Amino acid sequence: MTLDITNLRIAYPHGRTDKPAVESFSLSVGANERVAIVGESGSGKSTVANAIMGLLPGKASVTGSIKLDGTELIGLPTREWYKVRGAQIGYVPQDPMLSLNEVWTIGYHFRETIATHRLVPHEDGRDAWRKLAADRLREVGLNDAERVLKQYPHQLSGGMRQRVLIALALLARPKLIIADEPTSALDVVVQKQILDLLEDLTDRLGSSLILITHDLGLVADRCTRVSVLYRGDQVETGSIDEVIRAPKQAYTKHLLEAVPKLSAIRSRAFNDFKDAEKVLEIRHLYKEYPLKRSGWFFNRHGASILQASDDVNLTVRSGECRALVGESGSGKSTIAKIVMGLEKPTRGDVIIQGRNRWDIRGQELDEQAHHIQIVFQDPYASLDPQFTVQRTLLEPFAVHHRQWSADERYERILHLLELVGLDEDLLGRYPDELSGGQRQRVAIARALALEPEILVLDEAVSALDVIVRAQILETLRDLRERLGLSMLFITHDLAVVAEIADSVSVINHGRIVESGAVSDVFLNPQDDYTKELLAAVPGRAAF
Amino acid sequence: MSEPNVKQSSGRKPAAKPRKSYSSFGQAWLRLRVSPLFWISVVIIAFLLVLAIFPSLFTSHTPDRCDLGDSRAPAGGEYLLGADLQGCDIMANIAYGARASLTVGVVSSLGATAVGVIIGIVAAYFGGWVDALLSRISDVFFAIPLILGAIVAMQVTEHRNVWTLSAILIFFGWTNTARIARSATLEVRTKEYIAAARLLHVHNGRILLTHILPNIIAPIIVVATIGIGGLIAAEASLSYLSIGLPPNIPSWGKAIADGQKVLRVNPGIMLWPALALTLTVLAFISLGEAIRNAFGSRKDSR
Amino acid sequence: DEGSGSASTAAYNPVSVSGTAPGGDLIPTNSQESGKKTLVWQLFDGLVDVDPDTRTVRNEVAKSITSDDQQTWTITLNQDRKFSDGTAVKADNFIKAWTWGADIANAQIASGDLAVIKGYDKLHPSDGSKATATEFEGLKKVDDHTFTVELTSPYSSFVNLLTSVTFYPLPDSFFKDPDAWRKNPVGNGPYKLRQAVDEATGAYFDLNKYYKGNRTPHNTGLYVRFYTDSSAAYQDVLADNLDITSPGGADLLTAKDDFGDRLVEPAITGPNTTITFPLWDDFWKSSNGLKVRQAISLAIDREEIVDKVFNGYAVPAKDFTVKGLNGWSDSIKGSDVLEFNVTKAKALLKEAGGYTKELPIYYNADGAHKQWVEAVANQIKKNLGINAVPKPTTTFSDFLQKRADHQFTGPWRASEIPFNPGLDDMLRNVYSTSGSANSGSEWQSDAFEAKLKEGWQQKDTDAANEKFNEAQEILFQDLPAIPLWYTKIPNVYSTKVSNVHTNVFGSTLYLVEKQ
Amino acid sequence: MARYILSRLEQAVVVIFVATLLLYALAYAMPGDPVAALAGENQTLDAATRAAIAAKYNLDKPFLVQYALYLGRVFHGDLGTTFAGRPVTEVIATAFPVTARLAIIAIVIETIVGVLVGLLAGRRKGSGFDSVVMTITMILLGIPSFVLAFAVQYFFGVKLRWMKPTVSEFATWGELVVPALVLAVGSIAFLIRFTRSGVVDALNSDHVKAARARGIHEWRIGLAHVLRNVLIPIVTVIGTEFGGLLGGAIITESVFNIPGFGQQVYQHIIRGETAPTVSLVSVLVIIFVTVNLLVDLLYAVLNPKVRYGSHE
Ligand SMILES: Nc1ncnc2c1ncn2[C@@H]1O[C@H](COP(=O)(O)OP(=O)(O)OP(=O)(O)O)[C@@H](O)[C@H]1O
Ligand SMILES: Nc1ncnc2c1ncn2[C@@H]1O[C@H](COP(=O)(O)OP(=O)(O)OP(=O)(O)O)[C@@H](O)[C@H]1O
Ligand SMILES: [Mg+2]
Ligand SMILES: [Mg+2]
Repeated sequence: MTLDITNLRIAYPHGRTDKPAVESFSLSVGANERVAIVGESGSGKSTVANAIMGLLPGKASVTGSIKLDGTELIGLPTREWYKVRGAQIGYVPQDPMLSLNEVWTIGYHFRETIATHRLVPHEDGRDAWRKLAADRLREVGLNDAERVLKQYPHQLSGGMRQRVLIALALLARPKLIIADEPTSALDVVVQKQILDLLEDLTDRLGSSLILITHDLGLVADRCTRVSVLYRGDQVETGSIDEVIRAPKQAYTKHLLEAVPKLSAIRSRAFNDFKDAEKVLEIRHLYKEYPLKRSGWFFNRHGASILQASDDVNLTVRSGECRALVGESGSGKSTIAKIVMGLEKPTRGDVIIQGRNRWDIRGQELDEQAHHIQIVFQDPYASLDPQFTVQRTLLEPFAVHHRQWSADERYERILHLLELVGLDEDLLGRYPDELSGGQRQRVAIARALALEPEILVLDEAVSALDVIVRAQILETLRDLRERLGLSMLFITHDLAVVAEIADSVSVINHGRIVESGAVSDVFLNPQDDYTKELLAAVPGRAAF
Repeated sequence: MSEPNVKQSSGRKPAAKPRKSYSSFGQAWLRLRVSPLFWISVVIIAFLLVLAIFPSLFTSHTPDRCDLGDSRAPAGGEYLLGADLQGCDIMANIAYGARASLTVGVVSSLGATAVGVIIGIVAAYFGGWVDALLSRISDVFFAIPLILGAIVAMQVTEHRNVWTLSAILIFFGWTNTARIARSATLEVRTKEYIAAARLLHVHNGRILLTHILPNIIAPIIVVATIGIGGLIAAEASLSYLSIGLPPNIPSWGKAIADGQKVLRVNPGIMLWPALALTLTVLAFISLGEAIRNAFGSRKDSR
Repeated sequence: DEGSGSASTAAYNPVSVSGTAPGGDLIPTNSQESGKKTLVWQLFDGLVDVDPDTRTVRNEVAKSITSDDQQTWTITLNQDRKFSDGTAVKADNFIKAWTWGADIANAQIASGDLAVIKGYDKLHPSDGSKATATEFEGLKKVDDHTFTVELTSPYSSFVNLLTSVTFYPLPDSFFKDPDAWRKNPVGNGPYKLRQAVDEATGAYFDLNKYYKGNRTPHNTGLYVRFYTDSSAAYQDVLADNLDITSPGGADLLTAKDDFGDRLVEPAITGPNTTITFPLWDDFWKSSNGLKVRQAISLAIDREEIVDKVFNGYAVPAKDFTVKGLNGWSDSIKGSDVLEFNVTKAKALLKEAGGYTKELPIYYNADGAHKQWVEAVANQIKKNLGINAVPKPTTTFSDFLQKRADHQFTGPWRASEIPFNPGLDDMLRNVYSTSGSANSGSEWQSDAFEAKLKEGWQQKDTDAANEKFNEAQEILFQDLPAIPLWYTKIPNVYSTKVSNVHTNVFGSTLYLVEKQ
Repeated sequence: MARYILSRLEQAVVVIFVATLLLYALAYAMPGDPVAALAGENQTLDAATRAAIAAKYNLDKPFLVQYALYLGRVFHGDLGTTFAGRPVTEVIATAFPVTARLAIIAIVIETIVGVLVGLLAGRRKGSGFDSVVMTITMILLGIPSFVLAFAVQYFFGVKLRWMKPTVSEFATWGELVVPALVLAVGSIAFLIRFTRSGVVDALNSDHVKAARARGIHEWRIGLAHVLRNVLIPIVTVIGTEFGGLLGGAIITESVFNIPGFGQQVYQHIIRGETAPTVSLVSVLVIIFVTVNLLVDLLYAVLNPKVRYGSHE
């Protein structure tokens, strides 16, 4: 199998700028190859992936050539696409949250894909697909496959959905796999499992892989070749050895320098927050989700209950940045939602600045917005599709700083953009016209707008390239120093933890298994799970 | 807030030149301005408005000057479109009837939509007892079919005119929109961006107006603009049942109901006002389609 | 019970005819409304009825009806008449039926017809209190087949009045259990009900095998199908899906073209359409009011409306009764006010000092009156410059209520129907204080009443009619109502039937033949 | 869920109660003297008879007394008698099935045609098919139903004789197809447009894009990922249209002479028969409340988020 992309140029119409999103992009991928596309957030990586799949929005204009085994894909009629998509090319979309149909169970997604590509022979009976689906789910680390098949997308965690999408893409064992940030929501252990799988597929079955990622360690470990994008231009392309170990272009060098390192801990000074005031306290928190089997009208309550949070105790002190790490699906987002009051706990208390969360009402609730803000795990779903970036960012001011003039507000927005490294040009765009990383940064900017005292970040930097990420971490650190910002930082990226967090709690199956200062936990892990986690961090060899 | 001192990746100075930030509605307008469908419908509607405001520009006759001797006179000659059974000028009926028909159609559709949307959104957004109460109230009205309700209410009404008729049509007609708005809101309110807005403590009114409404407006516009034609036709149905507007207020509905009786012999008497009605329906539906596209084009453009 | 099989060997193939739901039981004294009458006419035979050919009153159940003083009448019955349940029709069946009908406790709608009989006020006190008698003082049984009727005053038209359904007999079974009878009515007419009337769809009639009268059916039965929209019935006849109907409204415009030969016009015209004035109103009671009324009447071009709105199925009115009655005259003194004369009209209006207010013309929108009321209003507007405005009430009941409450400030539409072929019937019913269907205008004239009384004392019909027409002269002088035209309601019929007639005083359906 | 249904049923009782009160008040306020109208065109009643008849139907009593008497009777299972002397229960028993048949045919046609054509048009937005469908629906939406009914009756019933111009007393399923079609035309056009609009939006969603990337066929995407997702608003619309169908049946029933419920309701309104009117319309109220409840329950079936969310 070979994929040949030559001179690809893709442009989205935008009022003022007619700079294309991707320009003169060329790449060829042969059998058994694992090619990485890396680059700045918004540089056009997803755009290239979409172009290969023929899934660009209608308004985008495409020129150049994309050939799959000699067949030109640009302008391929729909009928022909059926033979390509899913069968020959498997695609893992970047946004796991909206890429599953909310009204169907995960099982349905599998069944339909299996039926479409006739992956199980008819003779095997009506339920044969279930076995295949379950197998594939286990392959991606969803060991509770039977349960997952019966669940609806909204009942899964971000990482679980991402894995469901990976399993779906690999279902037909396609010759070419295009994975757009497939592990952005996955902890290192699971990430490793997935990458092993992908590697195995390319090695054993002769498939090829195009991996879009910002994790250079991962690229160095797993890929054979790499292409670097910067603002739509392909600045460098070549083998791993050439590009990663001996970069020629300034941008690539810059990129490599910015890679956060676990070893940063050693060189960092840690503040001690023992005496600081507790701004956020979670006490004996339990959250249970009943695992129902869905009937048509009546949901038969099965005996089983999913313990998403199991006696969670957690404290964030003033000025502290506490990281929360743990396996995908271990209950991190659940805690975040409960802290924000979006979910009711089954039992337990959340105390914010000395007040019980559910005692805060009226005027106080209004002020609450200044106290605590969140960046959701899925940036796209948390942006109103009808709002331009400018409106999204203006909204907090329209509510809380009404006395400000339009000029003041605008200046404030520009400042926020600056903080998250976004261009003023994006102000007029809608969420669906942004790249994944751009969306995430808009969400961060919004959360910072009111200068909250506590910030909950749920995988808030997962979609960002290392340079932008470094800038944002810098911003957060700065805010903490100047304004005493306290953070609950949910992430699976241990390097990020090392870089920004003061203390860390490790969660596994809804329980906090280990908690302490980052240096203590990372350098001297006690719990088995923590040890496993640390061992799985990719790119150790390279950096 | 003091200016944070952050390392800046680019040396660009924040230029304080606020650009106009358009609301969803403002943005929709920007897109509308370039929609041909929109302008076609606007031209037709403008024409209808002129017709309604200055009917005398279009005919030398008035609808109350009728000469039975000219009963069912053919088109052309003295009567541009012919004369009806009473010998009244059909063109005059249409021109002078435009005012009542358009008013009834537009006012009652707008009214019903406004009431329906408010009640539907509020019910779904707040849920709980508010939803129960509002939904049950709408059940009460929903249970009484529009035409039935109008039949009874029109009889009770002392002064029948376009306003009372519109009020009655609104009174019994808002529930459809309410239910559609409610179901759409139920869908939207679970979205994370609503949660995000709540966490910013955007107050409920603003959330309803800026987040929920623009995201459910597309189906509502379909319902509302189709409703304009439907309600003009409802007036015709009431006229057919002889409980529409009083005889001295000319309306298309009456003209159609009267003309229907002689449809087999003189189809023109009914067809002309029916054509006016169809044109109106067409214009408003096109307008709705254009507006819907403007709102929906967030997704449409993909 | 006995089926109809023995009466006819032919297969049941009923003549279908349009009707309207009766909306009530079929007790004759309760049946004044035309939908009901169509059914009651099939189900019952009266003492007398109107011969469809000669249009004169002929005997049916009665063998003879005689009187010397026009006040006490002796009625002898034919002895061979039976109800469809096989019981004989006797004097008691009439006496008891009339007594029952007059009793206020039974609240019979048409009981007013019985007021001519002595003793009615005891059975039916006008103040609404309970009856003070159980017997009808004026009714005396002589033997099983003879009884006498004493009237309150001489009334030579009594025989005409007896054609009314109010005077039909009721079988003994009715008095045993009126409710059971209501569900399954039994009469003495040419037909009997095949099954209970279905208010929503219609009524099937079988032949009454005991029937012995003049109206022996030429067919195997009837199906009266109920319609709410007369034009649906018209379409059905066009498509041979129904046998007979009376077109109304706009269907009249095409009836001749659509049916050609299969259309019969009545010999006696139907209702006299008028606009009637509220004479309780000071202005309309005044002499200027009279002049305005005359001006309005002169300003209406009846010919044109008859032509354009009714497509000729009406005749411009010449008097207050209807054309075709014995004694009808088109040249009663004062009837020139019914001519179309704009000059004279304008002069009269001027004499009256003009009329500047709005002139409402009331009508009920649930009947087919809109077109002509608008035409009349348009003509008044055009010819007199008076701002005449049609004012519909939604329903007839609303119309009646508003009229009764004196809420009308201008004329209203009315169609005055003759119930029998007597020239005096409409005059008495509509314009006399002794009538039961008063026009509502509250017009009263002693001279008019005296003329009628004079007429009723005559034994000779022609002499009586002369008096009645003199009474009409008084009506023309005061003009409480403006007669407009006599409606001619034709019948149209399908290709499956023949020998179709039309008669406003009774049913001619028994004559219809069906292949 | 069972508790939810139970509480909804409790609320339904209140709704029916309030609706009957409202209706009774409206019907009571209707002007006119129904007793006088009983006498027909040319006959006025004397006051004594009038009063006697009015007393028989409680028409002489004040509003609240009438309503209380009415309710009392209803609680004893007596829905009243019409002026014609028929028990209202009997009217319901004979007329309701007819209109139910009519409405069921109409709703089935409407659902199938409306959803299918709407889906196809939405899928091919901007195509020739789409334009033709959109134009036709616009015209259909501009034609009052009675005009269409009359035209269909004349052309197919009288001119071409493809059908009988009216429906027989039995109002069989077959006979009701054409009237039902006429009745549903406006709703069909509306549903087509509504479905199309939802389909156009849904086609652009991310999960559709993802499904396409998996190679799912367009027809399956149309059904499972587009239609299935816009089903909630469509079900809502079909539920609401059901009301319009029963209400609009008045005119259709009159033109095709269908012995249906709408006619009965209309006739009793026109005759000013308060109690029977209210009883009859209450049947409609009960139906709508039931339909509404079903629609709301369907939401839960159709939308797992509602099913598993806080809404239970
Ligand atoms: N539908 C669209 N309409 C207009 N512009 C778009 C659209 N989609 C993406 N863009 C723009 O095109 C550029 C490239 O976007 P793309 O999604 O390919 O970036 P990316 O490299 O995948 O970034 P990330 O790592 O943040 O996901 C970005 O500047 C983005 O704002
Ligand atoms: N609404 C729900 N109904 C049922 N189960 C749920 C629901 N929401 C979450 N869960 C389950 O709760 C568990 C924890 O989910 P959560 O989203 O908190 O995980 P997470 O730690 O954030 O994972 P990730 O890193 O993948 O985002 C998962 O097993 C998930 O399936
Ligand atoms: Mg991307
Ligand atoms: Mg999560």
